[in-house]
Amino acid sequence: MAVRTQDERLRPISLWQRLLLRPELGSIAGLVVVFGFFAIAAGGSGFLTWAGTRNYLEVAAQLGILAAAVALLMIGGEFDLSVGSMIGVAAVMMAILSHPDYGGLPISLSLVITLGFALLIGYFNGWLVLRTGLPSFIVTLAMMFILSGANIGFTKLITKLTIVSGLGDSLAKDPLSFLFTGAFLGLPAAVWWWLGVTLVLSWVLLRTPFGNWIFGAGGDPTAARNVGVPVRRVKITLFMLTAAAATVVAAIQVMGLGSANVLQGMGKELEAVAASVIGGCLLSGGYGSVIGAGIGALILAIVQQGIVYTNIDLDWFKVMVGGMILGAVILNNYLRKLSMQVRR
Amino acid sequence: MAVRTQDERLRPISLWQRLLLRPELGSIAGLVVVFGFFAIAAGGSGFLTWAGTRNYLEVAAQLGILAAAVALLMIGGEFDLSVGSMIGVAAVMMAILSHPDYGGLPISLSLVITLGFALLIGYFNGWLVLRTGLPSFIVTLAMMFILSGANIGFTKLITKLTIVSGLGDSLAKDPLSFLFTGAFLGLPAAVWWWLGVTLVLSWVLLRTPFGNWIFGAGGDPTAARNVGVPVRRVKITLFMLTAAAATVVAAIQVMGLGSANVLQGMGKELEAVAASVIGGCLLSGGYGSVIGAGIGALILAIVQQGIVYTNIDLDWFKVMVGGMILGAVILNNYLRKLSMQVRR
Amino acid sequence: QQIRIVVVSHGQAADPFWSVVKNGVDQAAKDMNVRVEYRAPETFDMVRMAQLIDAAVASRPNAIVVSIPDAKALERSITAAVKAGIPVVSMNSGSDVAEKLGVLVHVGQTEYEAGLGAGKRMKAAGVKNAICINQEVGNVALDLRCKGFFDGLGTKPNVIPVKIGDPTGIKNAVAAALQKDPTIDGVLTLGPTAAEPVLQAIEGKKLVFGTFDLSPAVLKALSEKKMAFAIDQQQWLQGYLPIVILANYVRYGLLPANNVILTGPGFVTPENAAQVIDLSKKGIR
Amino acid sequence: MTPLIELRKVSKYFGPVVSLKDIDMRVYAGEVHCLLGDNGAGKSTLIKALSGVHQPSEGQIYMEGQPVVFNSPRDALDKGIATVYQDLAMLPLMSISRNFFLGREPKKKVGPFTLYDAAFAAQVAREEMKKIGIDIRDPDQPVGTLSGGERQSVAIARAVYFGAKVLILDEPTSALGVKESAVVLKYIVQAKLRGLGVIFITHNVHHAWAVGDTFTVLNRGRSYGTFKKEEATREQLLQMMAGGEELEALAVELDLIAKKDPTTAAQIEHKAAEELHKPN
Amino acid sequence: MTPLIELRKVSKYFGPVVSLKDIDMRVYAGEVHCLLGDNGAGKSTLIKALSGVHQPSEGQIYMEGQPVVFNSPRDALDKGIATVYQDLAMLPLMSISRNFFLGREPKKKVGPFTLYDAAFAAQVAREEMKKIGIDIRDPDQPVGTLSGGERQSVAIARAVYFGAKVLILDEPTSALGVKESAVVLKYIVQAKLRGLGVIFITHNVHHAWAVGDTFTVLNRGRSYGTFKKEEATREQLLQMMAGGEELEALAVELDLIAKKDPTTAAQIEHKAAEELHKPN
Ligand SMILES: Nc1ncnc2c1ncn2[C@@H]1O[C@H](COP(=O)(O)OP(=O)(O)OP(=O)(O)O)[C@@H](O)[C@H]1O
Ligand SMILES: Nc1ncnc2c1ncn2[C@@H]1O[C@H](COP(=O)(O)OP(=O)(O)OP(=O)(O)O)[C@@H](O)[C@H]1O
Ligand SMILES: [Mg+2]
Ligand SMILES: [Mg+2]
Repeated sequence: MAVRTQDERLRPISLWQRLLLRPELGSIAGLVVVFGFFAIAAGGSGFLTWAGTRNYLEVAAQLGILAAAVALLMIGGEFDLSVGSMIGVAAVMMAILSHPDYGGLPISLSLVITLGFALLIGYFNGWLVLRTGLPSFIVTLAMMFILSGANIGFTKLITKLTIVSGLGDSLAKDPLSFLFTGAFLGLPAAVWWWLGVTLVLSWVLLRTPFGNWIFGAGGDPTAARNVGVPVRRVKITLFMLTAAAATVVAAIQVMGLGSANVLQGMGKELEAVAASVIGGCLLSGGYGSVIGAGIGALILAIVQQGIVYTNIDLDWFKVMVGGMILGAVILNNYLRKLSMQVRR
Repeated sequence: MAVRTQDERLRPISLWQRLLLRPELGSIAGLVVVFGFFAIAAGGSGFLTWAGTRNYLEVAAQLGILAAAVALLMIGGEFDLSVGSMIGVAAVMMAILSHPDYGGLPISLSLVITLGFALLIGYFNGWLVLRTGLPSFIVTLAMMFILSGANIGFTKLITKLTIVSGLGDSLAKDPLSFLFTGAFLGLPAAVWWWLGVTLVLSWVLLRTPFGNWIFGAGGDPTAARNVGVPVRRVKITLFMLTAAAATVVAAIQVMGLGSANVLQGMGKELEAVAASVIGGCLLSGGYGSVIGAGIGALILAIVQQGIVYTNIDLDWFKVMVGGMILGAVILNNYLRKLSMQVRR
Repeated sequence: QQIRIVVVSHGQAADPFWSVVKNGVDQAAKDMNVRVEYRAPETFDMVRMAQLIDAAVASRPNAIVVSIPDAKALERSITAAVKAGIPVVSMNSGSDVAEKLGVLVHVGQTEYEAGLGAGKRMKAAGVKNAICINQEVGNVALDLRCKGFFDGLGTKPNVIPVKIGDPTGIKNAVAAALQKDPTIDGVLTLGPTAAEPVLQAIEGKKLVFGTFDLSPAVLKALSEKKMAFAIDQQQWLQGYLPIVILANYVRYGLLPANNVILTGPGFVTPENAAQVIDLSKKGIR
Repeated sequence: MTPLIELRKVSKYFGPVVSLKDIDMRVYAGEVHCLLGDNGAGKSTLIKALSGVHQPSEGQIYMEGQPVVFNSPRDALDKGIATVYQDLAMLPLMSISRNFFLGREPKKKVGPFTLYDAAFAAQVAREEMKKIGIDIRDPDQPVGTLSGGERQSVAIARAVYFGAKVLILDEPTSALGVKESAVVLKYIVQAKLRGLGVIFITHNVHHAWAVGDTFTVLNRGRSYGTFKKEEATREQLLQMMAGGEELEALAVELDLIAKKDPTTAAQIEHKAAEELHKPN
Repeated sequence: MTPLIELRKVSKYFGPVVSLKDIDMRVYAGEVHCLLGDNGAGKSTLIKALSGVHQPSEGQIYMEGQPVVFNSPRDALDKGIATVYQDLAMLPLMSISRNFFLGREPKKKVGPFTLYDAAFAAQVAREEMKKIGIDIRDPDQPVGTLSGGERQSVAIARAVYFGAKVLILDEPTSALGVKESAVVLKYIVQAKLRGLGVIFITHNVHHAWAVGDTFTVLNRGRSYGTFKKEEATREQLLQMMAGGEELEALAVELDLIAKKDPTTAAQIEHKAAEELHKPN
C-alpha cells in the first residue's frame, strides 16, 4: 500500500476495521462462532480430536475446491447450476473408462480424457450464455437436466446399472491416484488440493490482470467491454474452470471410493453458491473473495459434520444446518456493517 | 395508447413487432413449438385427447399458481428458494391439523390456520432479507433447510413417519374442499385457480399503483426509495404472497390426494423460477410478466407430461426436459431479438 | 396391434435399486414381445406420481403397472385406471392395499417386513446398538425399512440422515457417529449408494454391517466377509413378473390365483455371495 | 420571517469519511438558494440529508420553524420536498410515464378498486416533457433508451410537477443543452415566483448568477458562509467557487504550454487562457 | 493532409429509432474537434460508433485513409482511440486504481508469471488524479463512494493517460467544478499539442470556444455541417447550438413571467433574461 497523506476529511480508522472491510474477513467471525458452538456442544464426543478435525476438513475440502471456482464465476457475474451434475458425469465417465470390464484404461489417462470433456462442457456453457445473452441461471439449469439425464442414459446403456463399482485394482496400480487419495502430513490429499486451488485462484483474482478482468466482467459487463476487457473470453474461461474443479472433485471421490454413481454431486451446486455467499461474494457479481468461499465451505462442513457429534436428534439435522447458515451470514454481515458504514 | 405524432426519428414499426416486444409474447413461440413437437410425436397416443389436455393443464396449474407469485417476487427483485419446502410444510400442517388421529379440525379451519402460518413465514422471510440487507437467495436457502428440516422433525415427532395419509373422510365432509378439488366446465379447480391467480396478479402488476411499485422496487430499490416508493412494504408483501401461493398449491394437493408427505414440493422453487424466466422475467428484477410466467409453467408442464405419451426411454427423460427448456428459451430469446433490437 | 404397457414407479431412474427393476421390465418386454414405457418422478413425490398415472391412463395403454408407496395418495388415480377398464398390477410396495384398490396382482415385498428381518438377523448376531443410514429422508419406503429394522432389533431408533449425492459426506458422517458413540456395533444402510462409502468408514472396525440391495462392490465386500448380509428383494422379478402376467392376461385372460407374489426378502450372505456376483454385474440382482 | 427550511450544525459521516461538518443554512420561501462548491464538497450529501435519503449524523433540520426528522424520502416528499437527484433515480427498464409517476401514481376509481391511471400518466408525462422542450416519441418508451439529457429532463419535469414547498435540484443542467438549460432556469424562476423555496446546485456560474438570490459555498464538507446576491459581484462568486489562486496558477501554466510550441499554438492558447480567465 | 479519422455517410439505427443519418466528419491530428448539439441529437451515438461500442448500420469509417471496422472497444483502443463515455464506464465496487487500469493492466514479471502491478497502478492513479486537481484519499477506495465529479475525473485521467492517437471526450466537464473544468480544458489543449486528434462533446459554449478548432453541429441525428473557428463568431456558434428563434421566444416568455409579479421579481427577472441571452 502506498504512503498515505493524512487528510482532514478522513476520520481515523483502525487496522481492525480495515481488516473487516475485506470481503472474506467478516465470514471468519461466522467460522469462529460455529466452531465455538460445536467445540462446546460436542467437544467431549470427539469433534475436537484429530480424527474429528480430519473428518470435517475432508468434507470441507471437496466443497471448497468447487466453491473456489464457483466464487470466481460468481464474481465474474455468472452462475453454474450444472456443476453438481458435472461431478456425477465426470465421476461416472472416469470410472467407466478405467473399469476393467469396460474401458480398461489407466486411471490417469481416463482422468485426462474426462478433464478434456469437462472443459468442453464448460466452454459450451459459456458459449451458450454469451451467444444467446440468456441468463446463465436458466441455461445452466437446462444443462443440469441434460447432463444428469445423459449420465443416466449412457451409464445404463453401457453398464445396465446406475452405479459403477469395483475399480479398486486398477486404481492401486496407478501411481497418479496417490495424488488424489494419498495423505501428506496426516492430512488427506483433498485438503491439500483445496488449499492449493484456493491459494492459486485467490492469487489469480487479486494479483493478475485476468483477476482484474473478472471483477470488471462481473461488475458491469458493458462498462468493462467499453474499456477493453475481453468479457467473453473471461467468462468462458471461468465456466471452463468451474467444470475443471468439478472434475477434480470427481477424481478425488472416484479414486477414494473406487466406485461412482450417477447421483454423485447432486445438490453441490447450491452448496457451493452458499459457501461463496457466506464468504462474501455478491450474487450480482463484481465483488467477493476466493478465500472467503473457502471459509464458507469450512463453515458448512463443520455444521454438517459437527451435528453428528452433538446429541441433537438428527431428525432436526436440516433445521440446524439452515439455522447455522443463517446465523453465520447474519453475524458476518452485521459485523461488517458495524465496523464500517461506508457503503449504503 | 395515446395518439402518436409521427416523428422523423422513428422508422415505421409493425403491430407484430410491437406485440413481440411484450415480455411474455416471445414465450408463446416456445409454447407453440413445444406443443407442436408433442402433437406430432405423441398425438396418436392420447396427448391431444381431452384427458391428455386436462392432465397437463392440471400439472401446469399447480406450477403456474406458484410461478405467478414467484414472477411478481422476481420482478420485485427478490428470490424465494424456500417456497418449495413451504409447500411441504403447508401440506403436512394442513393434513395433521385435519387428520382424525391428530388435529381432527375441519379442513377449512386448518386451511385458514396454515395460511396464517404461511403468511407469517413469508413476512419473516421478507423482514429478514430487508432487515439484514442480505441477498434473498442465501436467506431463503437457509429458510429452505429450516422449513424442510422442521417439517421432518415435527412430522416424525407427531406421526412417527414422514407421511400423513388417510384424510379422505374428513375431506368429503367439508364443502370447502370442493373449491380445491372440484371441477367446473370439465376442468379441475386447480386450473381455475391458476387462471384466477394469473389474471388477478397480472392486473395488479399492470393496472395498480402497487404494480408500479413492484417494478420500481425490483429495478433499482435505491432509486425507487428516493422517489418515495415504500420498498420495504412492497417486498414483504411479495414474500407473503409467495408463501400464500405455496399454501394454495398445498391445499390443492392435500385435498386432492388425501395425504401429505414431507418431501412434497421439493424442487418446485427452481421450476417456478424457470417458468418465470422462460416467460420473460429478468433474474435481476424490474422486468417481466405474470402472464409470461403462466406460459412458462404451461411449457414446462407440456414437456414433463408430454414425454409420458411418447416412447422415449425413462433413462433419457431428463435430457429431453433439459433440451426442451433450452430450446424454448433460446427460441423465445431469438425471436424477441430478431423483431426488435432496441435494447443493448 | 402390439400390446402397450405403462409402468409408473416411485423410484428414480438414477437409483441403483430401481435401475434393476427397470432392467427386469425391459427384459420382460423383449421376452413377451410387448411395448413397455417406464415412468417415474425425479424425487419421491406422490403428487407427480399421481399425475404420471393419470397421464398413463389418458394414453390408453393395454395395462398399467404401479408401485403403491402411499395408498391414500394414489388411490384416486389407480381406481380411475381400474374404472377405465385398464388392468393394473402393482409391484414393490402396496401388498396390503392392492386388492382393495382393484389391482389384479401384487408382486413385491413389504419394506417394513424386510427391515424387520434385518433387525432380527442383527439381533441374532449380538448387536445391541445400531444405526440406520437414510439417504433420502422423507421417502416413506426408506422410513419403513428403518422402522422395521429397529423394531426387529428392539432398540431405540437411531437414524443418520445423509445426502445421496455426497459419498464423502456419507462416509464421514458414519465415521463421526462411530467416533461419538464407540458402543455402536451394527450399521444398516438402505442402498448401495450409501453402502459403498460406509464400507470405507467402518474399515478395520469390528461391527456388523448389513445393507439393502446389491451392487458389485457390496457383493465383493460380502465375499470378503466385510459385511454380514445384504437384503435382496430380487427386484428384477418385481419388474419382470408384472409384465409377464399382464401380457398373458391381456392376450389370453390368464391370471395367477395367488394375488400377492412375494419376491423377498432374500438374504445374501458371505456364503452365497459368489454365485450372485455375475448376475449383479449384468444388472439382474 | 421563519425560514422554510433550516439546518443547524448538521454533520454527516460515512464511516471514516467526513462528508459534512457543522453546516448552517436557511432557505426562505420564494427564494432560489444556490449551493456551490468544488467536486466532492458535500453538496449532494447535504441535499440528500434534506430529502430524507440520509439522516444527519449530528445537528437538526427545521421546517417552518419546527424540528423535523425525515425517515425516508417518502417522508420528505409528503412534507412537500421534491428532489432531482444527481444520479437521477430513474429506472432504465421502466417506461417514461411510469417513471414519471413512480411513488406518486395517479389513481382512478373503478368500482371498489383503486387503479393506476395509465392514460392520465402518459398524457401528463408527455405534456410536462413538452413544456421543458423535449418532445418524447412515446411515453411507453423505456427510460434506458433515452439520451443523458432527455433522462435528466424527465427527472426535472417530475420534480417540478410534484414540488409542493421546496424544490431541490442537484446539477439539473449539467447534461443539458443550451436551450434545455434555459428552460430549466425558467422553471426555477417560475417555482420561486409561486412561493416555493428552491435549492439549486450547479457548477455553472452563469446559471447560478442568472437565477440565484442567495449563495452558500461549501468547501471540503464545511460552509464558507452564505451571501446575498446584493452583497457580491459575479466575479467574487467565481472566485469563491474556484478558489482564485489556483485559477491564476493555471493561467500561468497554460501560457507556459503555449510557449513550448509557439508556432502553431500561441494565439489559440493565449485566447484559451484569456477565455478561461474571464467568464468561466 | 489525410484526416486521422473520417466518417463517410455513417448512419445508425436502433430498431425503429434513427439515431444518426448520413454523417460526414473529418478529424485531423493536432486539432480539437467539437461536437455540438441538443440533447438526443446523436452525439454519444456517434462517438460510440467511433470507439467500437456500436457498429454503424450504414457508412464507413476511415482511419488515416484506410477503411476500418471496430469490432469491439478493445479493438478501437488497440488502434489508439481512447474514450471517456458519458456514462463513464466505471465499476462502482472496484477500487480507483483498478478501475483506472481496467482492461490495460500494468504488468510485472515475477519469475514465469505475469502479474498485475498493484503498486504501480496505485501510484499512477494517484499521480494522474493529482494532475487533474483531485487529491484522492486512497487509491484502494471503491469508485462507488466518490462524488459525481470525482468519478468523472477518474474517467478523464484514464483516457488521457491511455490516449494514443485520438482522444474522445463525451461531456467530460458536465459534472465538474469550475476549477476542475479548467484543468480538463488544459488537458485537451495539451493532448492536441502532442499531436492527438481530440473529439470533444460539450453543451458549454465557453468551453467549446476556448479549446475548439473545428465545430460540427448535430441536430436530430443529422449534421448541420462543419465550421472552422475562423469562419464563425462565438455568437453564431451559440445560435447554432441553441437554434436562435427558440431562445428569443424564451426571453419574451421570461419577461412575461416577470410582469405577472412585478413588485418582487421584475429586476431579477430582467437581469436573468439578459444573462441568458448574452453569454450562454
Ligand atoms: N455513501 C458514501 N460513503 C462514503 N463516502 C461518501 C458517500 N457519499 C459521499 N461520500 C463522500 O463524501 C464527499 C462529498 O460527496 P458529495 O457527493 O456530497 O459531493 P458533491 O459536492 O455533490 O460533489 P459533485 O459536485 O462532484 O457532485 C465525497 O468525497 C464522497 O467521496
Ligand atoms: N440503444 C438505444 N436504443 C434506442 N434508442 C437509442 C439507443 N441509444 C440512443 N438512442 C436514441 O438515439 C438518440 C440519440 O442519443 P444520444 O445518446 O446519441 O444523444 P446525445 O446527442 O448524446 O444527447 P445528450 O446530449 O443528451 O447526451 C436519442 O433520442 C436516444 O433516445
Ligand atoms: Mg454531487
Ligand atoms: Mg450524450
